[in-house]
Amino acid sequence: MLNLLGEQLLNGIVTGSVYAIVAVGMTMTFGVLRVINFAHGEYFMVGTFASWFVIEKFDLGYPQSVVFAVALTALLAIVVGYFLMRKMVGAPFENGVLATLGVSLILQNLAVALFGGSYKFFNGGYIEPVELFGYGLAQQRILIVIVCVLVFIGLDLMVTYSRMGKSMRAVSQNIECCEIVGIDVQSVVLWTFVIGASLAGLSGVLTAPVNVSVYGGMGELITFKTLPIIIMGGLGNVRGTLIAAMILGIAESFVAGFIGLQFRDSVGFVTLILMLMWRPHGLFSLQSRF
Amino acid sequence: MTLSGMFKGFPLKAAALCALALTGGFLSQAQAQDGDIRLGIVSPNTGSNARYGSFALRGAQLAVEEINSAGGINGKKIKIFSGDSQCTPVEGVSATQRLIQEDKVGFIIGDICSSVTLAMQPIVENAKVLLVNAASSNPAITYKAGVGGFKWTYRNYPTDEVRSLVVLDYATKQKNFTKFAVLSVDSDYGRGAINFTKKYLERFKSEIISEDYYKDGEVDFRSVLAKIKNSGAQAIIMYGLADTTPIIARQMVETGLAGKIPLIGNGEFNAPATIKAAPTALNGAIEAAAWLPGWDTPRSKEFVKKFETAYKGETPNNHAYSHWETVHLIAATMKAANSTDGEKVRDAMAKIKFDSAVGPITFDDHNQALVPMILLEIEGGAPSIKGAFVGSIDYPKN
Amino acid sequence: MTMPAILKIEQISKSYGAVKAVSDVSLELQRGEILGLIGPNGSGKSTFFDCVTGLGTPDHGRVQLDGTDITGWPLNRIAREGRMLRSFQKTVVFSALDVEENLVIAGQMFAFDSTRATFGIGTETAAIVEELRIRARELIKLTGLWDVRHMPAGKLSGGQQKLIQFASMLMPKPKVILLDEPMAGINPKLIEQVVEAIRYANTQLGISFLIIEHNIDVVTSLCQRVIVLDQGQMLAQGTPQEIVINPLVREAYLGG
Amino acid sequence: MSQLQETQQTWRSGLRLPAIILMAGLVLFAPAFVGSYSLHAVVIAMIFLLPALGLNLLVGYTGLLSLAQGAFFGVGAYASALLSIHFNTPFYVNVVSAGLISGALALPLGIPALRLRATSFVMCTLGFIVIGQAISKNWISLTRGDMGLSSVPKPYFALGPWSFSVVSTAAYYYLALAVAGLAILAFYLIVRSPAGRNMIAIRENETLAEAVGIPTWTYKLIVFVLSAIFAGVGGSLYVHYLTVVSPLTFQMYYTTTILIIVLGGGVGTISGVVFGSILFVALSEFLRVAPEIRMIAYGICLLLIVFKFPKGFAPVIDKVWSALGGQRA
Repeated sequence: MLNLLGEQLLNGIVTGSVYAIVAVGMTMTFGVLRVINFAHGEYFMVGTFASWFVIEKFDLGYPQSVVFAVALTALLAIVVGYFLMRKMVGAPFENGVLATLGVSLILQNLAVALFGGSYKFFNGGYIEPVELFGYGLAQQRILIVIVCVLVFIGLDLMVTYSRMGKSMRAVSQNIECCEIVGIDVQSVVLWTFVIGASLAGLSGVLTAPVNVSVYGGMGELITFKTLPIIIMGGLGNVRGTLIAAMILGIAESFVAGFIGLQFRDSVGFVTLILMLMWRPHGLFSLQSRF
Repeated sequence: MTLSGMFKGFPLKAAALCALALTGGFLSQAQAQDGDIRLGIVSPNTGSNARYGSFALRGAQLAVEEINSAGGINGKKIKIFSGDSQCTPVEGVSATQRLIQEDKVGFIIGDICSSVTLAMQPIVENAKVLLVNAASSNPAITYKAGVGGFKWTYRNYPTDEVRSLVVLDYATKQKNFTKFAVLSVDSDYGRGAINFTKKYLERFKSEIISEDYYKDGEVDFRSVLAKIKNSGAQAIIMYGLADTTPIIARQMVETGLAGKIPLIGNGEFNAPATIKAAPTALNGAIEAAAWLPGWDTPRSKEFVKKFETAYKGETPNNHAYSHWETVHLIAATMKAANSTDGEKVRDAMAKIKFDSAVGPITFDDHNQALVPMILLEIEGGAPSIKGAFVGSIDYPKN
Repeated sequence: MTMPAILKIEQISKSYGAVKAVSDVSLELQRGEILGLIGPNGSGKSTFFDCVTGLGTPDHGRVQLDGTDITGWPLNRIAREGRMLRSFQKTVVFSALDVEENLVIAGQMFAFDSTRATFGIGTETAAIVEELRIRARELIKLTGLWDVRHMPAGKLSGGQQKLIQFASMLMPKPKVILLDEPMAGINPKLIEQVVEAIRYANTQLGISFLIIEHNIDVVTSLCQRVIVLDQGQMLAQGTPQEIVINPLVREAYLGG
Repeated sequence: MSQLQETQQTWRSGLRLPAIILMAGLVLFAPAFVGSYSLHAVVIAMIFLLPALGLNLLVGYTGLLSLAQGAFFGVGAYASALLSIHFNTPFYVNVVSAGLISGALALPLGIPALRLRATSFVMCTLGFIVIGQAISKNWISLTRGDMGLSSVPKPYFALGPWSFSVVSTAAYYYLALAVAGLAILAFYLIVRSPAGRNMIAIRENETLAEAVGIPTWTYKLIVFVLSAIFAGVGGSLYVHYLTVVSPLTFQMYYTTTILIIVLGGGVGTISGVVFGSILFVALSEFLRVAPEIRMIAYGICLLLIVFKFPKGFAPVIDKVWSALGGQRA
């Protein structure tokens, strides 16, 4: 029993790491733009597809495909960010919902139209199992956890020390003031969005080897998982997101392991509704934003 | 905006749009009224089961080409109309209605996904269109057919009841398994097969320890596999989706189940790509399938060769086979009836005796074909055939 | 013998976190009075207004309107049941609707006895709406908006919007009106028009006013009495003439 | 008014009566000369019109963006299917119950949700879809899970000894037409009532609406429930037409389609929504656009609405229409 508990905890941490890398991008975008990006999961999908494509068609190695995938996602994010997201500064909240929903539909179905709707088989990555605390685990999963830790350390350093990071923090606190003190809000929004989307792409290609299947609709699932996390973490709160992602990952793992696999997907949204009813500002105080 | 302005211009605009739609309506009706035999195929062409649909369509297409190039049926050529069900009942019903109403098909080969076929049955019954199932295996389909009610539904495919029985029989008698964990897909097919397994558990003195159903699109099975590992189960009964099998197999390797607890059931365990994904997990897997490329009869081998020639060397799967064979079955029935009239073909099918690649096919009074189920075990990275079984079905008394 | 005050506010306090925006402010608005409320920026005037009108809830204190305790009532209930209306510092109108519709809406909740009744469609409903429309036209004439009555309110100038807002508040025949800087940002020509309108409402319709205003000339000409707030506390009160020469007030304004 | 405009006006009003008669004729006798598949497309459009009207009440009149419309559509579909399967109730019982059940569910969901502000409210309504999906998938004994409910009876009417079923597409067309007509009438009466004006006030400025005595929260709750009733009735119509319902009814697809109809057609109008349902549902269904292409087109539409045509496409068509008609004549 204890054995199983430990294993589920480990599974939960791995799942939580993936959620965390995806969710942090969405929460950062919300922080600076006050827009819930319904297309966020699509960048996860694009990353996975890009990596799958170059591995299948050009026989590239997995590490090269990671670089390509993240670069392509970033490029796409620059285009979307420049033409759409940037223009949503100060726009009514509904516009953000509709526009990102539109982007999501376009990207998702473009992938289906280009590559067909069926599942693709992802070859690549480090799928050999290793023993860790007596539990079997693919090397790739360990990589995911390590990358997750690095991403969060990196973000924390950036937000605290870099000029860009400071601007991001400023914009997330008060847009009007930033314009007065000469921060280019639009460019901060653009780059925050690009960073966030690229992280989603990165986590897509990181999880592809263990998730195996690649298909157009995979992004929507990810977006839906991310929403409860960013609410729980407190919208715009980076550290809160990490903790919330871990909580959800572990909770899902326990539900799948002890109650039934079929109930796993409900965990997130039951949490979401409870959170909204009980603590709409998330589990953590607003002061710790960024 | 004033409230009274709301209806302004409404009649004109709406009239214009209606006129537009209606013009289109006339156009669509003006489609050719040629003498072709119109055959509809409802299958998942998009969505997570699109691979099945692609095999099915290509199998049927191959058969149609063979028949047409041999002169057709009484001089008439067969023309295929395809409808995408996305493996969902709602889309499937829409597609079926479209095939019947717009494409005016007289015959339909039903969906691979049982849930869709079940939903299609009342529609073809109303429209008096012959539905021949080539790949959906839920027994309820033919419970309700023939003397069970739906006169226009036939099935040329073994049912899950036979499948569950065959798998359980082999696993308990040959492998001495008594404790099973269930990990099936959440659908009429997955849940249906498990219900029949439960029906026979007592006969084979075995038990199900845990029961989990996964959703279409699920990718993380580690938690449930960890649970199964700790549960003392000797095998995992899986009636699953072909696309998910490699994911599960890989995660079985990760969690240390591979080589210890085999998969038994159905889910294209024998597909080369699946075995390649995780050979250690699939060795020892037991599967009951309607057909597999290695089936050693001349007609079967001929089909594989033709399919590979036609489609760049790709090996067909059982859906390709069953659709190919079903088109031939329909053609043969038309010849036997010496007619392409739906009602005559329907009645002739009840009496047909057709030589298929897996043996002679006849239909029982529930319009269910008596076709064998092939049992295989993966040994050393390749499927090895253990036999073919024709199970008889105990129809529930209405 | 004096009549009891129409609006009696007792020791209202409100803080945001550690900041005390309003502390222990009490005042009484007499029937038929126009009372001015002045103070430097950030002195808590608007917060005080919000607490009194139900847009915010005071931390403690009591508000009595015409003998009824309305503390903690939401804004809409104070307006509907208490007939005490307020304006906003930043002028707001229903921008997409024309002037007449703006006024009709403002009168609706007072003309129908319940929310359910507003879903009515019969001749009775139509008659009530028609009455509202007639009254709206009267007020439009009164405020000099007749020529623009079918223009979308959002398209009009700031001053005209102020007038719309003011006319809207007269629709339900209120007992008390609280105005938050009615003269801010409107041109001097219109100021006279607004002052006239307020005076008319006060004398002819018997409405009592509590007015926040920076324009000291307006305060002097309109108000019988003035209260000065500074840093959330009441600093002084008296006639306008007394307030203008009060050294404490001068210091607060200059020092603030 | 200039001479030109004057003639145009008379030209228009001269054509209005014939146009109404023409349209009424087309609508009434459509099954006689429209291909059965086009008829199918129009039926689907009329079904989608119902939840769209409900959403219009929310987003167009009250200014609340909700994604839950698809959820209530699904609830209505399931409610109606379960009633007719288990109790074999006639259609009019199903359709009314479906509306009422959706409305009854919307009440407890709306009370906490409407206390939230814009962002959280939208998220919460999205949550309703996901919860609907989870329940329909996992409450197997009631909903049969992913297998869905099939063989839902076609609508039948019974009055004493006399009863008949609506089976053919043409018959269903008239049924849908009747329900859609009643819904339009109901919608019209709601928005024309003083309450409709109060809703617009809430959309325009919620604080000001409060200040003139409108209990905004109560109205929002009522509208939320009303919109759910519209959606539930639509769901009922849908399930009896298609005869199947599965958890996929709770997919984003339905919500997105409803959003597109309302926003693309023109929020806050009736004709816009009617037009939107024909344009986005009937035409796309009937042109048989591949699903992914259709969804891409929907996505582009959403972006165009946000960035180019905030009032939807109806005004654009209006312009084209008047360019084609009036001035050139």
